[in-house]
Amino acid sequence: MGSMAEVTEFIILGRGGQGGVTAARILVSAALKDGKWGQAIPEFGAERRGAVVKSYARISDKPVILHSNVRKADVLVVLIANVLDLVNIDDLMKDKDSIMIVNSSTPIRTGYRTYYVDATSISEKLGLVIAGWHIVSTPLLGAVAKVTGVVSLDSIINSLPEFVGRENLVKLNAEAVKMGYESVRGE
Amino acid sequence: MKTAEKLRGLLLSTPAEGAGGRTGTWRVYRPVVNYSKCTKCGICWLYCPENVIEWLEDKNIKINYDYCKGCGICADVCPVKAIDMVKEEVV
Amino acid sequence: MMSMVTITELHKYGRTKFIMPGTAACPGCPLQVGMRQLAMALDGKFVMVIPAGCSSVIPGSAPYTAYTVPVLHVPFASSPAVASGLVRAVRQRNNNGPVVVWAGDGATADIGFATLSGAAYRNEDILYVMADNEAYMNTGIQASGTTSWMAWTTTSPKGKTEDKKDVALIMLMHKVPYVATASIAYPMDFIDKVRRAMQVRGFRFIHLHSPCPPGWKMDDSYTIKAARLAVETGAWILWEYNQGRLTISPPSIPYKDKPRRRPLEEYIKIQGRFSHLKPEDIKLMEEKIDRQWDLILKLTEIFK
Amino acid sequence: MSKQIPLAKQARKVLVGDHAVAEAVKLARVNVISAYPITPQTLIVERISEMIERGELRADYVRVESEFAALATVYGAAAGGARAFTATSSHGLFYMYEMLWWAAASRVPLVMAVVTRVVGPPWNIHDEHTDLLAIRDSGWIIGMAQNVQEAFDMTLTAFKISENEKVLLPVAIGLDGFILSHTAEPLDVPSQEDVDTWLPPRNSRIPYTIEPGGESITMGNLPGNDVYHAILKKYMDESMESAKKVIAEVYDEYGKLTGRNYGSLTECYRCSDAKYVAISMGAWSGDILNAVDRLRDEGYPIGLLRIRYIRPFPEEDISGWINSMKGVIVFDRDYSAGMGGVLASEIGGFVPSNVSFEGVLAGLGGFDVSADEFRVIIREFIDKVEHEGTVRIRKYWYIPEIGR
Repeated sequence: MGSMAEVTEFIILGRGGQGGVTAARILVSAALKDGKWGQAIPEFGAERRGAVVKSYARISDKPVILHSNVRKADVLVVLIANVLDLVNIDDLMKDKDSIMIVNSSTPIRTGYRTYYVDATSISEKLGLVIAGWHIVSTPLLGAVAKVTGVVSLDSIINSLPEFVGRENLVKLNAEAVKMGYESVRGE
Repeated sequence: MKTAEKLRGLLLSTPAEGAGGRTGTWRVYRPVVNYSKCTKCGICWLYCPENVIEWLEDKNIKINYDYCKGCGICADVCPVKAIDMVKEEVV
Repeated sequence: MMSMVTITELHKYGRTKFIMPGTAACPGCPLQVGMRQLAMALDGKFVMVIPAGCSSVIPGSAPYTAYTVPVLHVPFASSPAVASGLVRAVRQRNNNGPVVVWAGDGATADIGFATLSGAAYRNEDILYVMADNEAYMNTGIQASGTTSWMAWTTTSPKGKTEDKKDVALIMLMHKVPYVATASIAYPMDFIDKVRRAMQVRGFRFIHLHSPCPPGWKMDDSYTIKAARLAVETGAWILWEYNQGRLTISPPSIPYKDKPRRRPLEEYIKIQGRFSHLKPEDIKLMEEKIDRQWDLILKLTEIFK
Repeated sequence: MSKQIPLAKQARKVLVGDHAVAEAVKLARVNVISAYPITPQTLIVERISEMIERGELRADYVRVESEFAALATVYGAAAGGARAFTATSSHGLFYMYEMLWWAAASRVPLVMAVVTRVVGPPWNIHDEHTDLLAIRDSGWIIGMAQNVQEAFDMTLTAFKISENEKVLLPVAIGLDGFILSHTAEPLDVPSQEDVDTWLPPRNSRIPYTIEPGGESITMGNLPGNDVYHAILKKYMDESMESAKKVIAEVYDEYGKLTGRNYGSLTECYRCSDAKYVAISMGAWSGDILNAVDRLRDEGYPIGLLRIRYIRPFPEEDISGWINSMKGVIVFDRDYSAGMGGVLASEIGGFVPSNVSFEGVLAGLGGFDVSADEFRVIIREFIDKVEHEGTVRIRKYWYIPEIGR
């Protein structure tokens, strides 16, 4: 058992099948490469593909001892903007300094520090559309690296082979991470 | 004593005669072989449920009355009716 | 095909105690007759996994046992699964000896049916002998899936209303390499079958008919007589399926012809469990037997 | 730390709890694995199947038709001399119930992971400890991990504990469904080489092997005298007592191998100067620990006693700590109908009458309890005791408001 440490808490909001769970795990692997600790918690229920799903991640300089859900985020990552209509954002954000990173082609006003990146277009451009689903998690992870600095761009890219099977897909996703990193914008 | 040894002593059983008791006392009828009729075919030995009939080297048969329960299968299967079931006398 | 066993060959076991005398079995117990035959077939070198049933009680009291091979007594429904694990372990250690499940009809046809089916479809390297005395005899004669139609038991006081579950045919449809029926009255046939089964790897099933004097309400000495009459009246058909081929076994061959079968009454009348049967019941029973013969003979045509 | 055993070469990986358990099974070179799918256990056996298919683990995986068969199969394998493993959850564990007792009283070594889950109805796949705790009378050694690293460590050490000649009892390792089973965390995994040195292959002769042509022994026929049964139960009890020492020794060795030092049956955090102690088991202990730290900052003299093994029951540890306390608060994520929290029920009997006590039933059905909620519950308990004197609340149902 150890004592409490400063933790950055993430909520990843998306629809079932969008890769929110994997995104949280990539974040943790990247944190490890940066010499940090972390934890990726999926939220499982009866929901199937398409339902609103939350995943959580904690990144810290010390081992994470908490196992409860992340109720309120330091960083809210939104994989598809239309889920914002289905939740009360104030319920999910820790405080006024909390950050939101949304997959959107246009700026979004939320009353919080909000960033946007057109992850859908990036995945389309790279052909990262698998079984009809756009891979939006990797461009968003690039954006997370840029905006928060909690994990590094290189570590995210270096973590991809652990999660992506084929080599060409690793390359394309790495490109997606970079494009997300470069194209994320403030409100 | 080690746990493993103690367990072996109580948890495990080893083969022994009379594990179900001295079952010869269950008997009401006693199989008696009429050796003059016996053809030494071994059929009684083959079907005896209790393994109390020995089919000796010379193919004669020998009944172990300590454990024979007196079921009478041997008499029933004997092709030449060389085994009689005789009522045990009350001693 | 290997030569058939003869009683002359078995003379070498004339003084071998495959079951130690002085067991807790009822007088005239068919299970001990069958188990001795099994042991002769396997030269006494095998292990048994035994679920709850008469055979858990028969060996007598711990720390002693009448059984002379290594035995694992296990819960009622578990024996095929336990044997599956056991056989994997012993094979990993390069021991190719037989792992035998010795189970009654309740453990096989009823409570353990799922584990039986699972082990069979996985084709586990097990010999499964179902010693069928046609009821839960150990708990005091309650009807099981293989109790005969119209047979009295304590849970079918007016006679069982359902037909006997045909476990051997169900096992055949699991596409295992070896399935046979056998009878304790035909030791040479049973021993041959065990030995032939041992030539095959995978799941092998033998349904061994085992008349029980107390359970069938008959004289202790009638065990073999009843088993033999079951075959001679055609009520119990001895057959063997070995890797694609299904044949009627030699003791049953004459009874393919109905006229050569003994009258069914001879089998019925020695059993108290059928004492309530009316002539029309016996006639119906005979029709069921005829239909079973038709089915088995058709199967011999299919599995030629 | 002793320098006798060189520290193992360890790789830091990120794994979900279920995969960490599978990793431990692989490193233990288990011979026979059998299981039936049930959420949230399934990831364990899926991963083990992959390991076998890829040739990373040489073992038989037996795809059985039920959990009952799964335990029967690994039990048979263990009786045949193999090192064996199974895993299950909730309804699956209950479907094994008869075999659990048979396996334990047969005294063969065996390891099982129990990914804890609610027992229905209604259907619910989330975390609760009721399933694991319902087997506590069966003769299994029962541990419960706090995090993914510990789930791995407990699984690996379980083989060494179970196979110890002084123990010879099966070991069940609990990990919280989803909260650990599906949560990815970094953990350090020793090399196969180092594990091989520390955990040699199972000695199949201990306590006995059932095999064709082997020793003519029978396990399980009726005893001639019922007293035999009582003696065997007493032996089981002695083995449970020995297990306390063996568990301590095994973790001591393991600590020297890995550098990870756990308490034995329990761990007490900030207890030495505490006047109050919270008691818990499993993953949420981390959240309670966080609450303890914050309460300490607020001036509350509270510690946390975390139960690692509930069987054998850590009586000495519990008595040792609670006798000197002013109050004890026990958190149960489980419920024994007609009684209350299982831990509270078991521990309650050891709490002196002058020590305040509260049993909190929380997180049932898997609902999330945050560190902040723990903080509030504990603080209210302490405040109550401080204001009202000794309180004895055996059951406090903590049930948050729900939207509908």
